[in-house]
Amino acid sequence: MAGVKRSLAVDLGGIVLTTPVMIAAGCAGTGKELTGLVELRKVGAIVSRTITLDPERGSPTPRIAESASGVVWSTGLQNPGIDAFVAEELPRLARSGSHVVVSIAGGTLEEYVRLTGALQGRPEVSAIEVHLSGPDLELQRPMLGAHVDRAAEVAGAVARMSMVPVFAKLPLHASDLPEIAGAVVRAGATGLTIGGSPPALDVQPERLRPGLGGVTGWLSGPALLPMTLRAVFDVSRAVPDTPVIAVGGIRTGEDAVAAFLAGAWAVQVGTATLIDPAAPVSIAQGIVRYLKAKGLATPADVRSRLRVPASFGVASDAEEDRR
Amino acid sequence: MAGVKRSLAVDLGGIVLTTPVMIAAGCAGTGKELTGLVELRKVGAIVSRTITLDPERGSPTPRIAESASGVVWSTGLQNPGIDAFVAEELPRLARSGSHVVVSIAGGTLEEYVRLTGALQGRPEVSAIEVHLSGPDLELQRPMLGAHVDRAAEVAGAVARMSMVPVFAKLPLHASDLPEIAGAVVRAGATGLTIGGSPPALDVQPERLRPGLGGVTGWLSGPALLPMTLRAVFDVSRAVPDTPVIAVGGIRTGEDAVAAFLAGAWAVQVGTATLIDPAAPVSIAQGIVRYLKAKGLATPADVRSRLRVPASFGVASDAEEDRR
Amino acid sequence: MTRLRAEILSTRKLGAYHSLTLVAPDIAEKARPGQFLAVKMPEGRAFLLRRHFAVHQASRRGGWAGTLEFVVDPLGPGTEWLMSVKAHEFLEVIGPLGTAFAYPKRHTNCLLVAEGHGASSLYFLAQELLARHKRVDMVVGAETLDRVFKPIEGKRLSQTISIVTADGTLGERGSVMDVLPEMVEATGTEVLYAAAPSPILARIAGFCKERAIPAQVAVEERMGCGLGLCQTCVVPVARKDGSGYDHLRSCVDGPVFNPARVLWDRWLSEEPTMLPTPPEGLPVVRSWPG
Amino acid sequence: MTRLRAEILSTRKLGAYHSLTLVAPDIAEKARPGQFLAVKMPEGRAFLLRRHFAVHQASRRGGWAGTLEFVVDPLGPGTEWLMSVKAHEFLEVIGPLGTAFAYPKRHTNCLLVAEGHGASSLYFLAQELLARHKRVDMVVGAETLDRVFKPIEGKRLSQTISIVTADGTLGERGSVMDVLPEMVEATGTEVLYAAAPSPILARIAGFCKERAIPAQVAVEERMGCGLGLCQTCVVPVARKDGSGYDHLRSCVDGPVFNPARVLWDRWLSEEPTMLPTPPEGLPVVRSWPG
Ligand SMILES: Cc1cc2nc3c(=O)[nH]c(=O)nc-3n(C[C@H](O)[C@H](O)[C@H](O)COP(=O)(O)OP(=O)(O)OC[C@H]3O[C@@H](n4cnc5c(N)ncnc54)[C@H](O)[C@@H]3O)c2cc1C
Ligand SMILES: Cc1cc2nc3c(=O)[nH]c(=O)nc-3n(C[C@H](O)[C@H](O)[C@H](O)COP(=O)(O)OP(=O)(O)OC[C@H]3O[C@@H](n4cnc5c(N)ncnc54)[C@H](O)[C@@H]3O)c2cc1C
Ligand SMILES: Cc1cc2nc3c(=O)[nH]c(=O)nc-3n(C[C@H](O)[C@H](O)[C@H](O)COP(=O)(O)O)c2cc1C
Ligand SMILES: Cc1cc2nc3c(=O)[nH]c(=O)nc-3n(C[C@H](O)[C@H](O)[C@H](O)COP(=O)(O)O)c2cc1C
Ligand code: FES
Ligand code: FES
Repeated sequence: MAGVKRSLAVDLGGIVLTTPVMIAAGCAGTGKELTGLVELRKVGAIVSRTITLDPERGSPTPRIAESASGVVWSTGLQNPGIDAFVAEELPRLARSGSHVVVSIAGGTLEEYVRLTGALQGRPEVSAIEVHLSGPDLELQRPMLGAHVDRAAEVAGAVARMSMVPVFAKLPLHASDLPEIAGAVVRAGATGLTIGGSPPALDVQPERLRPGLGGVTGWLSGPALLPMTLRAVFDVSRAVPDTPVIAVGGIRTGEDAVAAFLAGAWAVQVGTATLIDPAAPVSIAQGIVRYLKAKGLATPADVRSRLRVPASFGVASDAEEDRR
Repeated sequence: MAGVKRSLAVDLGGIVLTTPVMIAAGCAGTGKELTGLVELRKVGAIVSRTITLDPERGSPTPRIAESASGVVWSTGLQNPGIDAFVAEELPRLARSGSHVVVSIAGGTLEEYVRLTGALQGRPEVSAIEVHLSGPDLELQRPMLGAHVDRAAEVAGAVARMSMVPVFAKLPLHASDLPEIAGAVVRAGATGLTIGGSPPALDVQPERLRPGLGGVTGWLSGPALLPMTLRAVFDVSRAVPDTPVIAVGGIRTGEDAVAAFLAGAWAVQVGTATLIDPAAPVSIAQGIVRYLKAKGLATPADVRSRLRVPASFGVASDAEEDRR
Repeated sequence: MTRLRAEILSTRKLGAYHSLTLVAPDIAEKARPGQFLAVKMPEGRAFLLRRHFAVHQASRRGGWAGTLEFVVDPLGPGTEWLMSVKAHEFLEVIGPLGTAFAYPKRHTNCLLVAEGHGASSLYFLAQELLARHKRVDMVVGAETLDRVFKPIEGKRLSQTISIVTADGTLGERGSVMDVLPEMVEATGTEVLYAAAPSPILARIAGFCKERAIPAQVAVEERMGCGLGLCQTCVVPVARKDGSGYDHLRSCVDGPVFNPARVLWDRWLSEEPTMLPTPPEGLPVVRSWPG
Repeated sequence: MTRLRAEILSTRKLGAYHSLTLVAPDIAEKARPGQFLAVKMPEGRAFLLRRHFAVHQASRRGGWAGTLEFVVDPLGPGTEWLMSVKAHEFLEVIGPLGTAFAYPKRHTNCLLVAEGHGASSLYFLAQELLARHKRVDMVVGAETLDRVFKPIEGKRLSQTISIVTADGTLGERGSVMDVLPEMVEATGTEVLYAAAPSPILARIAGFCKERAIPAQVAVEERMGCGLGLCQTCVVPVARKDGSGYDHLRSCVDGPVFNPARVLWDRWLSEEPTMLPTPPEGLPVVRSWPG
């Protein structure tokens, strides 16, 4: 096992994870639930559910429905608010023995700043993940993180205040993703989590109703993997040498390796953890099997090593080749 | 059958389809292939493969790979160019007995204009679908249709020149989709096709290579359905009374009805047609079964009838409800 | 709570239902009435999430020691798949999960009210109550004959039983609510237990409140995990201090709840109260539903 | 071309392969060597596309009249599922699809070169050639013993046969290319037919060009439909007028091609020539790969 840990360790701009497999935001419970179901010290890091300034009671039920190889969900970011979180949940999460990444979301710049302040100097916090898929109440836009300047402004403010690494979780489906990624990193973010689930809707024709009590939701699960790999591929080439964490549809060691090849430094696992709480560990074991089979030492040996031609992304003979 | 046709007919701002089920662009061959496999006169319309000004030889192979409940593909829009298309393929398509919608794509505004010109006065053309997911060579942007003004400029130019209805096929994953939709319709587009496949990447860890010869591709298939329904839902509420055609993951009559409930006037079927060329007809039959069971006369009776509360989209007691 | 690969010992058709018996000593040892199992679905399918089933029988002693039985009510792809699995195949299950029914200390007269597959967990409860020398009476309802769960066993387990079907194919025609009052009178009910679809539970809750009968109900809300990880399975429950209510996870804080504290109207109102991305023009308000 | 639900008459293990025989008169009637079938995958799985298999046997007369046989080489989920289907279950198939091998008019001496499951279609071809009084010789290759397809039948169908395995477990150790020259000499080959993985076909093509031996090869490229609808299965083929090349659909214009006209290097070069969205800074060029 020691060998495994040695070979899988990854440094994400400051925090060193024993394995590059984390549990995604909102899929790890509140600290106690996973005990006995998975060896948490073998999990690279746990991302907390997303925390807001005030308590959020969240969406009505049903909060989850199934789609082809995916789930449509909306919890409405149910959480106790930052103060109760820091007082009760954070210490519990830390006891798991794994790194704790705290996910935060605000509706205004000020809220993000105050959330970061509330986490300052808390030894249990290994890193902060900035949730940017929610509405922008100041600029009255449906998705704050979909806009280059705004995403950079918010992530930058959090990064400047934070003593720990800051990862911006960018919406997977933002049209200008590589551009947003570049701006966010220039603004000071340590790295990027690619990415937040795309908006979705489940409809139940029989009842003429939405499948979720909150009507709309987000898409998660294996259905997303090709979009995740593509977003990671584009982003990692736009901001080389920046830690990129892939999330969206990762279920097996092979999926994780695919993400590394596309440019990811680590992966997060959400839906797969809900289905099999031991998934983060078996995924890590799958990565080890792959590295062994290929005679490689660490995930970094495959990172961004997807074999594409030198000509790639350069005009070259494309014009000639058309007809 | 007459009854079926009567009940399923839909008027998309000028063209009347006998059924609201069309075959999506690039999934209907070149005119001959479907004969014997499906009764084409029972298919609402056939969208051609996307046609460019000059011949496109397209991507290297492999051009398709599978993902969880989806396919990742890239044909590079292989096509013979508009002149050869109009001379040979268009008449063949028209002989199918179904409406022919011609899909066009350009890299510059001028190309779109010239493509539209080449189709003017051709009786075989029932409508034009404007592919907007390609790169913008003038403004040097990776995706022309992802930008409000540009999408509107191009779609508007085509609409002004065209004698037949014009449908703008907007990228499913564009962050500002409802805004783009509004602008495109104001610019003169008859309706919208929601939407173009999102960018994707297939990776084969074993070979350390992309699954596609062209490296990157697009995601299609059932995996997309919840994103499609959501995009249709948002767009149809942004531009009420505008014909919206849903495409992305539709495979059954139930899926089609779900799209109608979300706001679609008609649906297109791509991947499902590749798997079962009779799918467009069995989907139409499934819609009829649903309408019968619910005692409804036409798909319009369920259009945008998803049961959501009156309060929906209004501030109401949301603030109160949070804690 | 244990996660294990359990061999299927036997499968049985019970009217419209299907019962599966697993070899799962670690779970059987701990399982109590009201608790449930999370059953993994097969690989390579288009549906992913575990399916959840109340424990119908957990044998600790005798010939069946170490076995665990649950009952499947066919509904969609997951339950249909479970109808097709055969003896000696294996299922990946986690359990026992959630809260169990509490046994009465002072009281003796217990009325168990079940609709449809809800009877599965209540028959298990009946055994445990009888073992504790309580009086057990039952109301068992269903739409029709073949959905009345094991009527013979129901009779065996109860002092008196009232069976009702919506179409009158077995017992009286009607719903459990029609016979509830007279059964309560007749049996001198001191404590009521119920497992049924939530709209019926809501009416039972109202009834118990009126009559001031202490009660416990087992709810079913859609679950993403069943393990307390995802907060999708919540039920609105009033705070003890009356300062409002919380969305409690029915997989860890339930599925057994005190019906008096559940905000039934809020939970079951089909009026969504969250706000989606508004159409152009409308104000963007605080909400996180995507 | 017909689409039908065909009953599986029998399944057979053939070394590493699996053979399925269907009752499909309409297809069997028309199918010719080189053509293939598109087999639908089951509902509810995470994989969607039809899988494609060369016709191994299409019986028009005798006791087996109306039956159709194809051979499955296990590779991934689809072929694994096909290894599990049983007699009397049904498959949804479309066929016969694509172009067939043309029979020589003037020439008599035919050499059939197969690697792995490629032999499946060539044995069918051999029968048809023999029925036309042609001389049939064979080269059959595989990695190892159990992947040599039906060696006995190969011997029965050919005047002379040369079997080669990469590990020497059957016949000579080596590849089909090692024995090709001497077989051509020994048998006075006038026409060559081949079905093998494309890298081997590329080398065979070079060999035939050198020796000016007319040849036909059956290729396998990934297919979205197999019906000519989607343009995913293309192969670069030189135009007759020499003005360049076209991407021809191997499902309708193939799978049987004249190897002299296929641009093997361009087809098989693992260097992608299309351009993805460039990283920031790089110019956006004309390309539609997403
Ligand atoms: C605590 C608990 C105990 C249960 N006990 C039993 C039992 O003993 N016997 C039995 O037959 N069923 C029981 N159910 C309901 C059972 O879990 C669902 O009927 C089953 O998951 C349906 O899956 P499906 O694929 O067949 O149907 P689908 O409708 O395709 O399921 C789709 C999704 O919705 C969820 N879902 C659907 N219906 C329900 C429901 N009523 N409650 C919760 N989730 C649902 C499924 O888990 C799945 O995630 C219980 C549910 C819960 C929460
Ligand atoms: C014209 C033609 C004839 C064929 N004849 C035979 C035959 O007689 N016997 C046999 O065993 N196989 C044959 N194949 C290959 C067979 O279709 C694939 O091995 C099979 O589809 C793999 O599916 P899978 O799910 O097991 O593997 P996967 O790798 O999971 O398949 C994933 C996807 O890739 C495609 N694919 C994978 N390998 C190939 C391949 N070599 N060629 C084309 N598509 C591929 C699959 O169809 C599927 O869409 C033929 C292929 C073609 C195109
Ligand atoms: C039930 C559920 C709850 C989630 N809650 C959150 C959350 O609170 N904050 C967040 O940023 N992401 C949340 N996510 C998204 C996941 O973190 C992850 O980005 C997404 O599910 C895609 O990964 P997956 O395919 O591995 O699930 C949630 C996902 C699910 C399924
Ligand atoms: C093989 C293939 C080729 C396609 N070619 C085109 C095309 O030329 N132009 C276009 O606008 N869309 C094209 N599409 C996208 C489809 O038109 C459709 O938008 C997409 O596949 C989603 O629908 P589906 O899930 O029903 O397949 C293609 C899709 C596939 C699978
Ligand atoms: S189902 Fe996941 S927390 Fe209850
Ligand atoms: S596989 Fe679709 S055109 Fe050949």
